[in-house]
Amino acid sequence: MISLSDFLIVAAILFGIGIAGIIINRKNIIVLLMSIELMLLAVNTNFIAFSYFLGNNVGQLFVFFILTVAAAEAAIGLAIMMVLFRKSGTIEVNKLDLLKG
Amino acid sequence: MYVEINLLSIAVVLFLLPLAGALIAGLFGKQIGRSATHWVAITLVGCSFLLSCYLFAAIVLLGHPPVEGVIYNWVTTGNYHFDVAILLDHLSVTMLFIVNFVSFMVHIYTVGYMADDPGYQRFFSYVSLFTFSMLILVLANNFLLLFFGWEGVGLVSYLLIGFWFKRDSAVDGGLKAFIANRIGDVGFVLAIAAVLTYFNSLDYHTVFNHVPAVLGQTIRILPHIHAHVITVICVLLFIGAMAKSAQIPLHVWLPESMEGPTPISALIHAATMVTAGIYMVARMSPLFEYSPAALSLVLILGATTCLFMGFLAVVQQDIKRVIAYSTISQLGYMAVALGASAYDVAIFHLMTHAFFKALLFLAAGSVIIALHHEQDMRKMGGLAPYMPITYLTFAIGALALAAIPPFAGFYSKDAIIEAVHLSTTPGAHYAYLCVLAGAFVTPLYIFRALFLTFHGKKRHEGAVNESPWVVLVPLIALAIPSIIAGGMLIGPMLFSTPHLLGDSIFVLPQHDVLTAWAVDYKGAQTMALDASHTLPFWLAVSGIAAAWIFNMARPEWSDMLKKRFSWFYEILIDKYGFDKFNQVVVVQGTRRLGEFFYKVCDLMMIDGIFVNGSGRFIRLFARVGRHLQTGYIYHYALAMLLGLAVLLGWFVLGF
Amino acid sequence: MTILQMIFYLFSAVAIASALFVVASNNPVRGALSLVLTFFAMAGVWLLLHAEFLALILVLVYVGAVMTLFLFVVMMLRVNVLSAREGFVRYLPFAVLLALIIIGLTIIAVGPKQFGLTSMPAPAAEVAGYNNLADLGMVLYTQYAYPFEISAVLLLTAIVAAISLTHRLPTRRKNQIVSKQIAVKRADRVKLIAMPSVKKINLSDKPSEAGEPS
Amino acid sequence: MWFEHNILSILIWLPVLGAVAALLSKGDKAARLIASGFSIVNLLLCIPLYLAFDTSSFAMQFQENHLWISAYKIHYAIGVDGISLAMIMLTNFTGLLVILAGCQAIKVRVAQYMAAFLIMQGMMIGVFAATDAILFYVFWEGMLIPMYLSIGMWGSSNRNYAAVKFFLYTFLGSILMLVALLYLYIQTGSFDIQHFYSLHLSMHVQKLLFFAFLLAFAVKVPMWPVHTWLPDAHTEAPAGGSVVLAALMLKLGIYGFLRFSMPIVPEACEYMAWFMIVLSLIAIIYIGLVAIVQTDMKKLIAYSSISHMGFATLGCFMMYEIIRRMSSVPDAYMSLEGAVIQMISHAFGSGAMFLGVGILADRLASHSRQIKDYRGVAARMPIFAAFFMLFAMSNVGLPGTAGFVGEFMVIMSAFQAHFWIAMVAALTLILASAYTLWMYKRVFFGPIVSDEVAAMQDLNWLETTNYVLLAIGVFFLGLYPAPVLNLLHVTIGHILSLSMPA
Repeated sequence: MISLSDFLIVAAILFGIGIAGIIINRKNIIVLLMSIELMLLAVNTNFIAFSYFLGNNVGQLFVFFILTVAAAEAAIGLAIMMVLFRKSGTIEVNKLDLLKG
Repeated sequence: MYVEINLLSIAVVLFLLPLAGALIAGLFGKQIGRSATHWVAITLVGCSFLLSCYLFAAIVLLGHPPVEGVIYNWVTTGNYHFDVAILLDHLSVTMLFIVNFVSFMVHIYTVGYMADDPGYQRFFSYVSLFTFSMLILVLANNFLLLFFGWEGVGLVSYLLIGFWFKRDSAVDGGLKAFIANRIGDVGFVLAIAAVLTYFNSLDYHTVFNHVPAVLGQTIRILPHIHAHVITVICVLLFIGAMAKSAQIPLHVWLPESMEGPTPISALIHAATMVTAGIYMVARMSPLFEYSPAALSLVLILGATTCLFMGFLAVVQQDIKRVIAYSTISQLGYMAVALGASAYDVAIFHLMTHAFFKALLFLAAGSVIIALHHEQDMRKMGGLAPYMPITYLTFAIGALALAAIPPFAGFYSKDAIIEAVHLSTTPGAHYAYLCVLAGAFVTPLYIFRALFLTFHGKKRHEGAVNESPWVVLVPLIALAIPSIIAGGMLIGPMLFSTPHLLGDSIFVLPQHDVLTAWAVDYKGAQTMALDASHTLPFWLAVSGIAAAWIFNMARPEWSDMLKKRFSWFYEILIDKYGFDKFNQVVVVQGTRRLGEFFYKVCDLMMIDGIFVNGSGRFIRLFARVGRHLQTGYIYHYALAMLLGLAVLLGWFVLGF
Repeated sequence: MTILQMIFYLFSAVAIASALFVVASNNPVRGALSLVLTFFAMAGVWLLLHAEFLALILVLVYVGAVMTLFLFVVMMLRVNVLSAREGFVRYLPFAVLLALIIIGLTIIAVGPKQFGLTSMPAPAAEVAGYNNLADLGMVLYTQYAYPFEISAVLLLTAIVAAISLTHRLPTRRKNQIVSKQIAVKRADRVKLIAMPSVKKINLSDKPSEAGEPS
Repeated sequence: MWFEHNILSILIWLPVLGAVAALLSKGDKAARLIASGFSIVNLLLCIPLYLAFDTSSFAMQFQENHLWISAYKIHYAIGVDGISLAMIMLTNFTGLLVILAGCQAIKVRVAQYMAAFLIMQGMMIGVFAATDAILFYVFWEGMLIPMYLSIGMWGSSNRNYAAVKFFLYTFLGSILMLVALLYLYIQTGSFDIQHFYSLHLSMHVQKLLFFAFLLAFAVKVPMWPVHTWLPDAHTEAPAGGSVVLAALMLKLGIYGFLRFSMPIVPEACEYMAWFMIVLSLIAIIYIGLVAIVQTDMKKLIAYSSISHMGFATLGCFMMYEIIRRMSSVPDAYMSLEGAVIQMISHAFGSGAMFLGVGILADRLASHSRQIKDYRGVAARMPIFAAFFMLFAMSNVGLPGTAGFVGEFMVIMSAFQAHFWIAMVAALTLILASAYTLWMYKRVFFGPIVSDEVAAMQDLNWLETTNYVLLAIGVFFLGLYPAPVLNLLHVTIGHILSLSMPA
């Protein structure tokens, strides 16, 4: 049988890859967003795994909502990126430093 | 019962009348016009005067027992009740009579003196308000109401000295008067607090009845210094009296107060307000009697004031200042009488002094208006033929002040000298010397003023006319008691039983100088006739003679003296340096201290270091810390992830 | 190794490999496509967890809609492919280190010791006629009706926000508005100006302007 | 019955409603009328409140209690006792004055100004009425916002500095109070202030709580050395803002001492009494000296306010010493009642003086507050000079005016506590007259200094109305303070019994 920890470890690895993606990527904000999607995927996997093993479908429900929010986030994030691109002509992460103190 | 209520309500009406006058003159003066204003004010004060005559007759002459009554409850707190309540006894109705009489005269006189002043209505309002406050002071049956009146007269005095508020000197004089009085008030308030603390009441009779119970108690002033409660109370009370009655060293305001209009100088700064301190001490005689230390203080300060302020009067050139210093000196006499436990004598002198000093001021005022507000005696002279009535009345006042028999001042001043002579209070010998010397100095300065003003060459250019009747009537009305009051009242006030002042005054048997003196007293006439055998009389006469020699016969001698004793003359001109001391040490010192606290403590320390300093520190911190904010998303993400890693590590490995 | 395990490892390996490629690829289009692959693989894993509905949702909504959107955007934007690799090598060690730390710590936290089969046995098989969709629906539309509605509103908001953010100002088309043309008044079109018929030239007044034509 | 259960809420929220109405109104004139109308109605509503108040009971009256936030048992609970009632009436009175004065002086953003002050009024009434700690805290902080705005928007040149200083100072102080309230909540399981009273805390905890409260209240009073916000705030605030600050906001500190510190942590209060007495005396003397050298009229009056508030704190904390030395509780009444009366009377005198400075500044193009820019005003504005003299005298503490009563009672009590306390406190008689009258002299007396002063107009009817109202207050409180004291006796007795160390 596949144990719960197997699923969780896969999710952790995915999450770690997402983290690495965020740190490595200095150029393309889209990759950043995609890394975030990866992390969300990892989290969702955790939820589902626990839901299955604990026999409680609320975890799945949560994934449902997370997916909703993630979709909304992706839509708005991409929209913001579009605007950003129009205004500044770039989506390179290391050129976006308006919040510099 | 019926009569008592009646007397009380009369008293209430009596002090409300001047208040009504003040309100009408003050609030509606502009609307009703000048003459209506003075008619209203004079009528109301006149009615008040008539009522005080009635009360005087009822209580002093007909022997009605003293009346006390509560008008309303001012404050009740805890166990304490502070009432607005009045007391009609011999002392208060006598004072009522004096106050209202002088006030009435001054009201009339004002019509002439202030005739062309733009602040006419305001002046009447103030004077009536003053009368009201003074009546409250006199009528009070407790310390609190006494303080009300006390402060009320202080306020009006301040307002009236600064009446011509466009003149800086007048306003400064007023401010000085107020602040000097407030210094005294500190003492007075503390005394009231002490009374409340140890007697649990502020009513006179409750307090006086409980004096024996408090006798043994002490207050710890400093860790190892204890003082008797009664002494502390009396000394504090006398500090209040010192300011009001211009005793050294709080006398400095009274000469300055001469910046006010002359009627005010007569009413407030000669006849009534300045004697409030004397009245208060006399009123508190049941307390003072039990504190020899306080009596001694009163005696010594009074004697010092009496002599040394007299010296100052000799070198003044302003006619009003001469009389002002004379007033301080005479107040010193009264204080001496108080210190000698001769309270009746003090009140007696207070009364005669009120008449003749008001007379002198008003006569001087008459001269001043005749000369168009010229007050410098060097510019007067030879006025006697032009202003016969003024001259005559001034001379009467001067003779009374110089204690020449049979004028009023003779009796009262002689009584003081006699009382001090007999007194056993510590310091009485010093005081006796001082009052004797004062007996010489007093005629010297007042006759100097008389000669310089009315005799000799006329040094004023321009026509001089006698003053109008509204000015002269009060002069005459005051001249009469200045002549006769002394001889008439010395018997009833000092020696008869029952006293004119009845039971208001309390004297311990061992202090009772009057009884000792009564053995020798053989009636007013005999006293006047026997004057030629007494030292004070010859001192007075020689004082007059000296004044004549130095100012009329041989004026060059006075210049010679000035040169010979220039160091002493300088001290006198400097007024013993009190003003300089106050200016340099008190005023400047206070301001320096204030500047120091403000600039250094407030602005530099608290605001600079703590308040703005903390702001600056945060700004500095932020200036360094802002570099952490690079604006790059991955830096923020990195920080979050590091935090996540640490938290995770803590969670997993930590325990 | 049971078949299920094999399927699990297969899908997991695919997911992790493609996820690595997402992060490592220098071309965002390829990255997006490999992310799609990751999603597919993870959908498979989810199926193993009996989350049929969510697995399908993941494929349908995520792959079908969200990732398509990503691709659209990636293709619309001009991205410098070459420079995308800049700094990759420089930050790689640090990224790997941090990722490994977090992965390692998480594995310690959720490893077999805590959530192995012994401590967390697999649940019994579902009863016959179990319907994941119906099961979810029962909860979603009763107990979680409110959050459901709210998430609907949230999506709407996201749509509105996205549109309003990216919406450009209306282009300046010259439309004909007939009603305005009809309702026009004379004063709107013609302006009468009073002009003096003769203009006097005052030579002495302003000598400097005297020469100008009037 | 309806009246009894809603009157306080009406008093609190009617001004807020008025603020909304003023904001919505069209035109400045309408805003002025609406604001004046609401504040007049609010003031009139105090009359039935006063009449229906039972002075023989120390319990909270006109109580309302609704659950507000159930999770933390926070209630919307309000009620009044004698002190709160007196302060609420004072708030309404001052509110009306400020609105009327604002009608005259404020020319820009009138509606917003009126709204700010109406909201402030409502919040203050709320503070005085709240019997739930959190509700109290909400009103307490809520009041800062309109005040901050009024300084920041209608203030003079250095207003931003002053507004920020004011806000940070007072806010910083209150934070610890919130902590203390939360601690008390944890201890009692309720935010009802009455429940806090029955706690018996250890001395260590009491001291900590005392300091937490002290910081909040001392800043408000303000006590030395946390007083430096007040001169700046006063100077920069518009006249109305200064009046509210002086007349009401400072009193919140004293109110807090009476409502929180003393009944909740009595032992700590007794332990710290000398510390507080010394601070109060420093305020009286040090600040009095500082006031003398001020060149700015408003700063001078501000410093004088601090000095006068020193009397109130002195009155509060002297009671322990009095009880110890006189060994009888009724003696302490005078001290506490003196403090409360001082709070109330100070509102009239200093409020009127701040209004006066506003009146003067309005008449000068530069809006100067410097003393040296005025001289000889009395010649041009005799009515104003007369009124101002009255209020100056109240500030000096002349018998017969409001300022005397509290000062007198506190000095009387001070002697019972200790000779030297009374001695030092009584020095204020000199200092107060020195700074007040010296300023009066330099502003009003002497020859006219400039053409601008020569062109000054005397009070108009609105200003006269304001001043007549204040003068009535000053005389009433000075000559017949008994009605106000009657409100206080039982309440003070209750506070006294709560504040007695076990």
